[in-house]
Amino acid sequence: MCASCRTLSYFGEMRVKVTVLFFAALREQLGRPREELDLPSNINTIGGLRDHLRARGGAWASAFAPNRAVRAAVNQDMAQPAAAIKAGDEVAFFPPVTGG
Amino acid sequence: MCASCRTLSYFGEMRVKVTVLFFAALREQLGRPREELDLPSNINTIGGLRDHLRARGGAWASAFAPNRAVRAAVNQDMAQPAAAIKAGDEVAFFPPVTGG
Amino acid sequence: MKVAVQREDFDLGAEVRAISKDSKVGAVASFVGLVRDVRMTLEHYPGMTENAIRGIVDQAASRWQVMDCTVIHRYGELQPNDQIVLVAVASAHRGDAFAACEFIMDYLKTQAPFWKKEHRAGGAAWVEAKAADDQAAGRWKS
Amino acid sequence: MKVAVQREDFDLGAEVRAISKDSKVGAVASFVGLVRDVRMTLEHYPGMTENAIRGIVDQAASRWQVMDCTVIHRYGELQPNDQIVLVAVASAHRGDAFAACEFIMDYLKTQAPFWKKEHRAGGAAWVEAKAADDQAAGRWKS
Repeated sequence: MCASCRTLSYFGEMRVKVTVLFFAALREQLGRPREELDLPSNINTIGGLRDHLRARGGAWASAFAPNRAVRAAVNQDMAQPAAAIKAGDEVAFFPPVTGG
Repeated sequence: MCASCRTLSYFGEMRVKVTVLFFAALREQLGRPREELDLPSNINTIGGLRDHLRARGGAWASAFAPNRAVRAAVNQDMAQPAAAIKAGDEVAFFPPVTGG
Repeated sequence: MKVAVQREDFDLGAEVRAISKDSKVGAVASFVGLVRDVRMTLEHYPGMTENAIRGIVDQAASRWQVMDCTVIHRYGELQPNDQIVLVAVASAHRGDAFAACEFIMDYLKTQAPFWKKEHRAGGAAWVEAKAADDQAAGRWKS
Repeated sequence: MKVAVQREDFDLGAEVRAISKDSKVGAVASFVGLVRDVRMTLEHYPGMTENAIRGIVDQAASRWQVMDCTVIHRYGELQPNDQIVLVAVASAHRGDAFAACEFIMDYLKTQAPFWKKEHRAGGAAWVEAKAADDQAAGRWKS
């Protein structure tokens, strides 16, 4: 974990900086390819981050609706919902892949 | 069956003319790539012809020994020992194939 | 082992020749995927893509006798009949070459971060993933 | 469907391109068999060979979705690293292309009348057929 990624918020609460990337239909629907996030430290799994993003409502609520198939990667490795995320990680969300 | 392929021998016995081809190790062992045969009409299967050739003795006995794997074709189609042969047929004997 | 993720087209013949030079290679199985009727854009995840493909190739090489292997996957704008992906596997034996080649393709389809967007007369649409692809990849687990 | 039995070498890239032109083709699986360390002579049964290969290709086309197919098998004198055989199958789908290509190779190995004679320092010897090849062809019967 990089020291600069872990910061204290105004309230003294521990925050975790991560980069979140979005691809394909998800990128278009959310109107952005990436975002730098400063997460409360209780959001420490892929599943937790997904819930956190869904709670923003609007396009976020539908993009991350429970019935939407969304895949994730942590630091460029495919990751399951239970996978841990920590400060400095590169997290990506995307639809099931369709290459080949 | 072509009329000219079926002939009567000196003794009035029915004879069946076939062309027999030999390939690869069998061709080398028997010292010939082909032979025109005038068979007694009771030799009318691949298995029967094989026994007939083995009975010549010498190289023929070892080339067609029961423990030698020999494959056959009739008119350029793979054939089993029970397959019929008739006048005018092209019969081939060869080792198991090794192409590809 | 060569892995390339590129916009440019590739040359199957040249790629297969390049992995066939060792005189112990007796078999090269290869696969080319092509764009069918519809113009498309292929998006990918730069950085992850090559790593994911290398991981798939390493798995194949641990399961079968693989002497050399080339995987090329294109991205960007592609026209009907364009080549999309090449997988070529050289081995001493044909069974290993075929199995490793098909395994790599099946895993590419479910594990490599590429997404196809088709441009039809009615508009553009992202291609939906197929359950059949998950099944194809899943059968190698047995 | 193209079947050729020839002394001349072949060009994998050109052969695959030739069967990839239809825009409904989405997948081409191909296989090249090569001479390994030893110089060899390939004998065949002229006339039967092409018929046997056509029979094998027809069987494959009746079992899988095959849009086009090319099989080329060489005979005569071959040097180490020379190409011996090419099988290429074009289909809409990769599963069909792979299965038909491997099926054709497995059946070629047991049904097409070719015989290899290897020329080693110690002398020339005919290659023995492998039980593994019969097993490989047999598994398609299930």
